[in-house]
Amino acid sequence: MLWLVQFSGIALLFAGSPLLWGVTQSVKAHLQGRRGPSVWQMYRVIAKNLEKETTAPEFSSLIFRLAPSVSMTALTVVLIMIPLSGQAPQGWPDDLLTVFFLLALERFWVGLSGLDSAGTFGGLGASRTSTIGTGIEPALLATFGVLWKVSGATAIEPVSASLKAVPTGVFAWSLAAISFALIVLAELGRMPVDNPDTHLELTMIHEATILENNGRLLALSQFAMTLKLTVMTALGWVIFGPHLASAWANLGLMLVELTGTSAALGWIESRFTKIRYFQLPTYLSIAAGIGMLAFALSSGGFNL
Amino acid sequence: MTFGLITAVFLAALAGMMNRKLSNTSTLISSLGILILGGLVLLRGGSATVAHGIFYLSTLGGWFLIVLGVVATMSSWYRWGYPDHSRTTSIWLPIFLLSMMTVIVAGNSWVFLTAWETMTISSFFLVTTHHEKPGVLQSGYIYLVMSQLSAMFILAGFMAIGSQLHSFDFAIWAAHASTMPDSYKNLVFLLLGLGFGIKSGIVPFHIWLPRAHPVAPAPISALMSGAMIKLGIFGIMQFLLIDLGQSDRFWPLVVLAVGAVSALLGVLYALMEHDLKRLLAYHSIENIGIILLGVGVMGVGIDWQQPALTFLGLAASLFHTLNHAIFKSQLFLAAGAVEKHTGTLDADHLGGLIRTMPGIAIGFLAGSMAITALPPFNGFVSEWLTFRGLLTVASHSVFLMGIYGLGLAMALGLTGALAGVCFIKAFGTIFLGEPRKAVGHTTIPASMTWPVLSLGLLSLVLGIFPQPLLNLLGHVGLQTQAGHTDLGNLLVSVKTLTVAALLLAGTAIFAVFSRVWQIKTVPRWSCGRVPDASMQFTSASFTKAIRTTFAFIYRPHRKLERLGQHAPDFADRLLYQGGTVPVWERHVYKPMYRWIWRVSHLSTRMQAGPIRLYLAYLLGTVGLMIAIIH
Amino acid sequence: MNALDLILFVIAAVLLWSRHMRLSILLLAIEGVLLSLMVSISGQLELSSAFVALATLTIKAGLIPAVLSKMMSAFPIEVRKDHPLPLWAYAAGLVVTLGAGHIIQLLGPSHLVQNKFAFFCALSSVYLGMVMIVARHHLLSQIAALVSIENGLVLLGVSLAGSLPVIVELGILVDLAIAVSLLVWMGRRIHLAFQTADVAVLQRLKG
Amino acid sequence: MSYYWSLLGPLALSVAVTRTHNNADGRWHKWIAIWVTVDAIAVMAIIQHGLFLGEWRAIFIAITNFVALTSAWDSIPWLKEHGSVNPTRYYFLWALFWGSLLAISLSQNLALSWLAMEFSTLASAALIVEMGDRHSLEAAWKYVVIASVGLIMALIGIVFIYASLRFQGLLWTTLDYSNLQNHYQSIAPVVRELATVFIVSGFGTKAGLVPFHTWLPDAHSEAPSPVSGLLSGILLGLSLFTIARFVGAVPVAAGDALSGSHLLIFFGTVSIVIGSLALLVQHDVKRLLAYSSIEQVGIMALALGMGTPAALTAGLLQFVFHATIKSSLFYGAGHLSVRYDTKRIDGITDLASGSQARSVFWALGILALAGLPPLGLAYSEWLIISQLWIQHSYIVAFLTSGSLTLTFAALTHHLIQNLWGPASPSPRTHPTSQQRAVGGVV
Repeated sequence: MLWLVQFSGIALLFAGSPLLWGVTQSVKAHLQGRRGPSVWQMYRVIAKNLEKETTAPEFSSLIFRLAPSVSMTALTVVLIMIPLSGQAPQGWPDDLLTVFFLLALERFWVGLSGLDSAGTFGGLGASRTSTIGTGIEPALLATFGVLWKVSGATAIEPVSASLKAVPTGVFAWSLAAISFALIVLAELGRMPVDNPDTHLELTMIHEATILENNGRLLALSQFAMTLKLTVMTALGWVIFGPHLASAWANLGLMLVELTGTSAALGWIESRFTKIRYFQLPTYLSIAAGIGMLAFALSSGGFNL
Repeated sequence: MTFGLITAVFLAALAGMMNRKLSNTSTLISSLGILILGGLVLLRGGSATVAHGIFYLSTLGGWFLIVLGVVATMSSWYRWGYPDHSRTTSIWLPIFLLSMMTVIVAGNSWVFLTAWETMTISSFFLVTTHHEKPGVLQSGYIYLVMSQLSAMFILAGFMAIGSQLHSFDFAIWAAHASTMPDSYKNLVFLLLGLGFGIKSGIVPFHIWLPRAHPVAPAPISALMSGAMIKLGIFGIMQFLLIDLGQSDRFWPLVVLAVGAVSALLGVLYALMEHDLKRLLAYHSIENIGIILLGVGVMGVGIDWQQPALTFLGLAASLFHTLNHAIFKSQLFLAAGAVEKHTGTLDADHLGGLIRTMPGIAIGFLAGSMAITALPPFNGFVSEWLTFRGLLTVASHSVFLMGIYGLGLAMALGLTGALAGVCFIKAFGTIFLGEPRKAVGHTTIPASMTWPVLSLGLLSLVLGIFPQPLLNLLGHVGLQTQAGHTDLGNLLVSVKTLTVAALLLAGTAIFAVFSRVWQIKTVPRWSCGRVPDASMQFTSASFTKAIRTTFAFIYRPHRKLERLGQHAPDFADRLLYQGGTVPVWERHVYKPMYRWIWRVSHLSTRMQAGPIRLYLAYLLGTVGLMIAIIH
Repeated sequence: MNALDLILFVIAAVLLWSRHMRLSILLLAIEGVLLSLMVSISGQLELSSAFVALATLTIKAGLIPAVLSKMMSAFPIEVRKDHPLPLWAYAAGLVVTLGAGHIIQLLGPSHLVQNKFAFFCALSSVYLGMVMIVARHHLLSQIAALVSIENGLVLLGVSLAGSLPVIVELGILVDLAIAVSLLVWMGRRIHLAFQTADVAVLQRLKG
Repeated sequence: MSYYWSLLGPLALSVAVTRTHNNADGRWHKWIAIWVTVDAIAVMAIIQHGLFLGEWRAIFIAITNFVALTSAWDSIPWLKEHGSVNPTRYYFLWALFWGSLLAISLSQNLALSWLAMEFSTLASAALIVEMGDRHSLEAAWKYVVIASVGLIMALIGIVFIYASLRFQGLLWTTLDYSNLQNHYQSIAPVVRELATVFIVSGFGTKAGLVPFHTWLPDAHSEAPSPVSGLLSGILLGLSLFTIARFVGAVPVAAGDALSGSHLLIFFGTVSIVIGSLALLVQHDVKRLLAYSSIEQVGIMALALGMGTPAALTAGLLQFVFHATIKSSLFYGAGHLSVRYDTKRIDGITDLASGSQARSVFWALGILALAGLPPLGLAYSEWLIISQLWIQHSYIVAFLTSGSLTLTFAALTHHLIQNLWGPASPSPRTHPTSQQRAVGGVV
């Protein structure tokens, strides 16, 4: 039973991730007083790119050509690992730290492909992406620490119920969730860390790494971008979200949550401005600090 | 049997020392001998004294013999093609190998120290193989002095144990050292910890490492970084954790802190390097830090009397030791190939080598991914274990101690991320893109490429199937004789095989889907200008953001000079100089060095010349002594 | 007996003070004569002690002053005189004389010292010789100081033990003779090489 | 008693040398070396029994003869390099020096030890003067004066001891070590303490313990190299062991601050520290070796001061290793300084590119001195440090270990300079010793 839920969840989320992207974009457009593209726009863009001829810049090697596949794969594996119904089937590789390392794998290859394109922008994007990554990873660990403290295991599990048993659990829960949300924004390259719609060379971060991609490579990169949005939000909801009794209900709830998050993201995107690149360490260390505080609170006591 | 094998290794190495032509073959043979010996000891388990206590074989030693054997075998193989037929290497390399083996199998402190010092001096001569190059002698000298410092601390620590137990036999130490009083254990911990720590290159005693490793020929660097510095870890684990048993709880925390600091600072300094071998040397410091984090977890486990945690720390550190030996020697060998291929190791001059030396490039990529702990390579498994250990420590303790544990895990996370940046930089600027300067391209023989690739394959295999090897670790003799039970489920949650299969399959599917073989090459985009190599990001520009973020550590300085007739407004030429301040060297070692010289000068003031003064010393001293008598 | 000790002590003090080499050599010769007298009357008159006394007379009153004065006559007039004794040397002389008293006090309970006055004179002569060797600049003064210390030592031996074993006494004598000859030979070469007889110039080797 | 036959060799040699004619070709030098070798072997045959039993005297004689024979062989090339030295006088004094060293080794009597030591001073000082330049004159003067004053100190102590014991009626055997040991209780404790102070500082002057060492760097560096080898390798150790024999025979009450062992440990530690510190800034290669001798003697003094059987064995080992290593290094330094025409360390460079045997010899010697296993000295030093730990002398142990590290650093610093240092632009910028001598006279 759990297997079926898990597989259908994976299929749904994989297929629907461009749609979630579309939701964000159209909410954003609405809030900004534009009509904006349709929610299916991302599918069209990807389909269009799939038909185009694929080229690669001179001096680039196999690394450049493989990178979109690797990042796509890494994100798909992460998606597979998340117990979407809040409970993993027996023997499922639902390991938290592996997720952590898979995200690093994705970032590593994106960085390499940026440098492999032998242009200025690729290197710029690679540098910025990986630098932000150095802030994300420790901050992410703080949140993972809370999870670990509560469940005592390495598996991805919902924490809300267990945290309630701790006196300061509510605070711990909310702080950890906030920290995680801040990190997700950074990881996804959304406002206020990066503007996904920009094409201005001086400010772009993620866009710069895929500047030289086109055709099928671009299609994969774009799909990976939407998949990452889905994966990270799903991870957050599994860990911190509410948990229902039935697996199918949980999956349904997840779909609702994801849609809601996408809409909220659109709202955030239109309310906040991008902060300066060199301010990012501050942003990320605030996230990490909140996470550590959450960890301290999750033990429920202050005795040394 | 084991004694015969040890003798055979000795004879093979000595034969290599005698004859220059034989050297390659016999080094390879003795390396294989070490590997076999390690396997035998490890499979048999337990500990035994050989040859009337001259040698003492323990399972832990067996593991380190394997570490040494793997690196030595690959380096010896690599040497077949490596164009360095100097006499120095052929004489000292066998001695170096032999001494490292003897350190591991030594049965008492005299044998150990002899081997340890022989290891130092032989590696010193190997490091200074190219003494005619500028800076090599200075590096070698710093290495030599730091090593001697380490040896003296170890000597003192050994004497401390020996004087307490009235024996210098390791077998007796293993049996009785845990009964020493706690105050004495503290002293031993301090002395031996410093001694072994200096040799393994912990911060702040690391300064010799980025100097000595890069100047040595590549096979030597691989051996030093892959095997030699691990012997410090061997010492810490054998004497401080296993032999001493439970000690003051303070010490594991110190080990953890030292590990975290070394890991972080090591990688931070590595980021600022654009010389490939120096970069790799700094990464050795980083990885020693990671190993020490595992060791610290083990120490905490011993003190908490938690066999499961003890074993987790043990497995993490030992497995990372082996892994680091594999991928670091692989990277150093690849760096040697790059040097032979292009004649330089400066990342600012290189680029696009993946097209001229694809084999080495793939090997380097595998090594980079392994050292960055990316699945499905072996570094991933051992860092996973370390993380697990740290988070277990963190989640089993309250408030401050918990925060400490989490902080360590976060430091490790930051280290991993920074290592990622560093290897994107290293691989990206050296092997990818367009060459930044025109450099020559000498062809690399296959015997240099294959060891690198085999090590890469080994990384991959160990990353996918770590369980059999980890099971062998169950034999390591710990005083808390549990842990065996926990072995089975140690890795149960990280399904390495599943993840690896998914990753490989997924990548293959998407690669086929994107039809990578059909992709056409076109000029790159540079806002309409004619692109050239100087537009690419360099090593320095890639890490600029990190340099500014961690400015409080780097203390970067820059100088911009405008040259020309109308310099302030319309400069003909700009002169830019920038760099970071070597903090330890400037604020610790330089003053210390100067201070010692000053004291030395001062001490010779005593010998001022006039004979009447000398007589006054003599008579004054005697008079003083008589005045004391009553 | 005590009078002899006192005279020897006074001679040691005058030797310390004396700037004139000729006077110093004369004082040494007198010391030699007195010492041989002392040796011959201290113990039972045996063949051996008579022999020692004779040897002392030959070496200390004859050979050494002769060699020293020969050396001195090789020097030009202006280098036959030492610097005046520095002020601190007087103080040091006083202190060491008191120091000898300290030792007598120390040794009091051991009943080693039978004749305190003789012991005091002997030890003080040794000490004054030591002050002299530190305070004096001239090559000859240093040699003279060495001889004077040695003389004081013989006095010490006599005052404490009556006499040392003959073989030891003779050994010391022969040794002193050779040492003085060697030093004189070296002193002449030093004068030749450095054009001075001041030991303060021997300062090239340092550090 | 048969040990005294070993004195025959030097005596015969000294007589024989006076019979030689000082002809220009030094063919007879070789015969002297052969004579010393034959004598050493013959003496070895006489004393072998004692050697097997580990008797100190036998060991001292054996090692003295061994270093003497190497010194004799080294004198041949050395005399060839230094034509200005009168061979007859040189060999005469050399034989006396050898004889006095043997006499110190043999002596069973405190007073005789004293006499032999005094004669060794005179013979070796005369040998230093043989070098004939201003430096050697200065060194010899300081050596004789300081050593004589020191030995007079020792004599004061001996007089005290004798005066306390003369009532035993042992006549001149009163001062035999065995008699001292048997009767020491009849010496008042305060006299024992006083005598110990005098004798330790007196013989300590000859042994080169800081602060009585001041003559040592000068004398050892200015002496003819074959003699430096004997001075440094043998004489220092023998003086120290004479102290040890006395201290062993006449112990001071355990609680006293100035007991022999305390003094030895104290001065030993100071010597180690000062000796190792001074190594770093040395410019003269033979001075470097001399300071290293001070340091090594300090370590020996520690061993003898502790006085446990293990420590004494370690001290003896240290003496034997130091004698062989240091003497050969002094010989080597002599030839190197002639070859490079300078005694400055920074002038003796780039050895590695020259003769391999020479560079290997030099490197091995310096590394052995620096305490690198498996080259001898390391083990005796470790043994001594282990004894320090067992005796809980932690401060001394730490000071010693630290100084050993410093010694290692300093010696290897100079070694690297020697082996691979930049070849000095003009090797003849430093005046040779002969030029200096001429300059001095002019």
